[in-house]
Amino acid sequence: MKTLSLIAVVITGLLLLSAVHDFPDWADPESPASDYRLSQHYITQTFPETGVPNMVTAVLADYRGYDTMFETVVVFTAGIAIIGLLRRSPSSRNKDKGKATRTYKKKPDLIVDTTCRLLIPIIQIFALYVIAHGHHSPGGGFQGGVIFGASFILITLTRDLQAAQKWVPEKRILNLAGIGVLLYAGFGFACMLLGDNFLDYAILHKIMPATPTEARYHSMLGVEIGVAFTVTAIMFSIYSNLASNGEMKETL
Amino acid sequence: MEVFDAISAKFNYWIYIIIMMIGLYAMMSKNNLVKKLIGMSIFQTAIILFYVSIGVKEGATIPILYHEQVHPAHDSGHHGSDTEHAADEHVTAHATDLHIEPDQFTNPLPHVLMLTAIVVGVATLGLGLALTQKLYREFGSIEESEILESIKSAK
Amino acid sequence: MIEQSPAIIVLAPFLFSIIVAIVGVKREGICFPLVLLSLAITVAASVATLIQVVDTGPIRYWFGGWEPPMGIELRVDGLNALVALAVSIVSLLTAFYSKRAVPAELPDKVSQYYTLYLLLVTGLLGMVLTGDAFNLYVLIEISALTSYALIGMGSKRATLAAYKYLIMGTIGASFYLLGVGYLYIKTGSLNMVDIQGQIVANGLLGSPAIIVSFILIMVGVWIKMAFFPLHAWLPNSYAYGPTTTSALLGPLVTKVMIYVMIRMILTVFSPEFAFIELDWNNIVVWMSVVAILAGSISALAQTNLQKMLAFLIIAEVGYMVGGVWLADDMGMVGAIYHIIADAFMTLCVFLFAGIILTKTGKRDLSAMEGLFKKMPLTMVGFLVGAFSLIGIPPTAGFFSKWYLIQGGISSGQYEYVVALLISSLINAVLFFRIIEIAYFGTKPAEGHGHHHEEESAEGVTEAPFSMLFPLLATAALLLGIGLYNKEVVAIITDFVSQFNFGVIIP
Amino acid sequence: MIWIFDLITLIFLVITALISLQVKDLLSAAMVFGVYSFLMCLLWAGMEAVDVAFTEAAVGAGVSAVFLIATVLRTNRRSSD
Repeated sequence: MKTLSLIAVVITGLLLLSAVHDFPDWADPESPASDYRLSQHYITQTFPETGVPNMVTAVLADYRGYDTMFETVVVFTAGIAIIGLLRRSPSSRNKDKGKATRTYKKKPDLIVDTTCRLLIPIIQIFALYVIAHGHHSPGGGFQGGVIFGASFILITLTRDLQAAQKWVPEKRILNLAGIGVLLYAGFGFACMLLGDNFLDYAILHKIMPATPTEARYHSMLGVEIGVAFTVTAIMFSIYSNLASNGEMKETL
Repeated sequence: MEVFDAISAKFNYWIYIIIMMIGLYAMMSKNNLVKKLIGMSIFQTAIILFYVSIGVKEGATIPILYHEQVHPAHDSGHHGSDTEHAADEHVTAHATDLHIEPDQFTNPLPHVLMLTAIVVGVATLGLGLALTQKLYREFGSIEESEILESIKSAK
Repeated sequence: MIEQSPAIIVLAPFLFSIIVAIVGVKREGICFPLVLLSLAITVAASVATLIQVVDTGPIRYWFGGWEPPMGIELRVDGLNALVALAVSIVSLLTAFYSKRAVPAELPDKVSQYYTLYLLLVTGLLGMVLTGDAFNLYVLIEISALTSYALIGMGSKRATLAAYKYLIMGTIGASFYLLGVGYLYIKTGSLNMVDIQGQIVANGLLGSPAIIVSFILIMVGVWIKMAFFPLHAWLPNSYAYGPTTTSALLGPLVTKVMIYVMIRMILTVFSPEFAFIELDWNNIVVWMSVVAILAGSISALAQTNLQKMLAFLIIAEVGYMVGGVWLADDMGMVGAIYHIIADAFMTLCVFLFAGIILTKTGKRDLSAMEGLFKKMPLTMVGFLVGAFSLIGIPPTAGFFSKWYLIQGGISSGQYEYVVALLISSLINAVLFFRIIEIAYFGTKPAEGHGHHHEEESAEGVTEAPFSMLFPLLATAALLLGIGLYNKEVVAIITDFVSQFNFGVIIP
Repeated sequence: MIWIFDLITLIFLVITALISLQVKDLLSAAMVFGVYSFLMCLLWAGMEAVDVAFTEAAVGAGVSAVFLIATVLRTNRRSSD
């Protein structure tokens, strides 16, 4: 098996290498990818068309918004899939010959506890800043959502899962995640109901007190918040399922 | 110096291939299920590295407009007091005489694509780890050969 | 609303999957009606789209109102519309079947299962309709992630199969992504039609990067469709997963990947490049011959019904890959027609296998003893599916093979024709063996077969309506597609005739 | 960007990738994988892909590594290869 995979890997590697000399030089401004009208359009027209200075956010949430909606769905899918695969009620555990019956964590160490008490609000505020400021600086719904989810993971690590579940109860996780995706899709369907194509935010100026360009700007903020909801909930859900082996009872 | 240039012009592409092959080999030949997943992540990040390398442009900066381009100096003083509507007129009015040089900024498209690819990568990794835990729960091992053996002996 | 129909095809199952996820946790009973409703909307939208395409030609739907290549578009032509209709009908029929099977097999996971089910359908339909190469990758991953989970929720063996599928599937999808990257570095575009335009405009047809990209995309797609040497993940995944999963994945995933291959060859790379510039037709057709024979012979060796059917899928994939690479318009028509026919015949036999497994609790062929008396209607449905797989007229399978053989003859690839005939013969042996067991019992020579059959099939009665209806509907559709093959082929020919397959290889 | 920095990071990437795949203790492998992701993040930040780098820092070096560690502690820490 090892030699076979080595042969396959070497063949693939040589195949890939054989095309490298055909590539444009690294960082060449004249390369087709940089020179083609697609990239030029994104760079020069994003701000006039959408009012968003961060081109990545604009392309992500507007020009290729359909892709990003499915990117959110990928996260959602992974969350549901992991719940479907791993989740089980703790009572079924007794059959597993009672191994690893760990007791709950003792009261956490004073230094760790205090540090986290101080850190977690800052992390969460930073996450909100990343979500809200994604139009002007690097960041956006996804990054902010991961950071927000990480703050709950930190609570779980320092205290235990019960402490974190006070903020995000297990019953609510799927609701939160679903609401995030629905919020994203809702912007799309609203555009459809108003008579334009799916995700064509400009038409929303009819129901928003805004011009078409502003409608695009604000709708993008809306969908980013939707992404953040989903990612926050699912990241925490994946971690708590993996760390508690699907029982949602005790963690590591 | 010419040889040197020829190497430095493409070495990014070479090293991405090396990293990718390391990952691919681990995915195919490792026996441990977690190791396979680490290999998978390395494989995927190597592809992301390739895409990001496509977007690099000599002498260009990050794809976010400068503050001065978005808010020209002459009206930055009373910008805050603008009403919503006037603000938009201001944006469109000044967008027409906005000069954005395409050479000034990196190509944003590969970045957008790779954000999606990173998300897909972490979703796949999470799902793979969940399957690993389920296998451990059912077979008591995370070594592929041991699992196959216990399937064989169960027959 | 009619101009929104292409988007509705994808969005209806998507929207309902989220609703099922939120609402279904508390009320499991509501999942099934919601799934049916959403898939019924999808079927209606697919029909509307197909009619529109036949009447007025290809439809383009711009998401966000951005003109391609800036935005993402759905581009629906005759090929898409037909495959999308087939996918939506198959998923609707499987949903009917799932009514009893899912609560029985996965008692406390109903809402998660149905959410993943609808997301898988969303992914597949999105793949069929999209006109953007990168968007296709995202949707491949959605359908892949859902199918890993849908398989992994099954028995112990299924978990391992799902893990292997995850590794193989990720390699395949990543190769596809890498291929798109190679296209992007040379053309700077992601829209399929626009990539083709750039390749032609910049004279890139012979460029090494484009050739490597073609190889990467083809290998990636072949892994995902289980083309012969790359098929290792398929048999166990389809044999040990929940029965609803097999009945959904078996007919759809491989066929949609074949659609992707056809779309890549015709729309992105152009047949001139794939068939004339590269001239690898002979190699690939020989590979498909090996795939057909290997799949059929391995199927012959199986005693597990689901596993046997899984190997038949591998043989069928060989038919279609070979048909496409005959580089002949007749072969292409046959391959496309076979995608649709094969989706329904695979559905038919997998539904049958699911019914047998739920009713008898056994996966062995011996479970079928005396079933003609016990469940006559089920067997009628199965017979139609089996005849179609063998290729007996007037079922759809006969006509698709007819076109494939014609393509093989007119392009001079006789080895393909021979492999096709041998494989049909093996299918006949396989299915007549099942029919024999079901009619006479395993040991017809012993004389007291009747007594034996009473024992083993005890308590087995006719399948419940929710399982029987999809089976019989599929059987009826197989006959219908067969009898109205002229109409279906007219749409396909209309699509294929816009491409130039150039010289016929002597 | 400074190409020396680029080259050194790339070489370290290859080294960390090899270490995380060769080390027999899975917990160390997960940690080294985190280092690998962080180096990748640095590299992308140097290539002006700030959004991608940000995401990789949050996802690759942060959440992925935590997921891996959670699984390793829930299953088996030793690896045969």
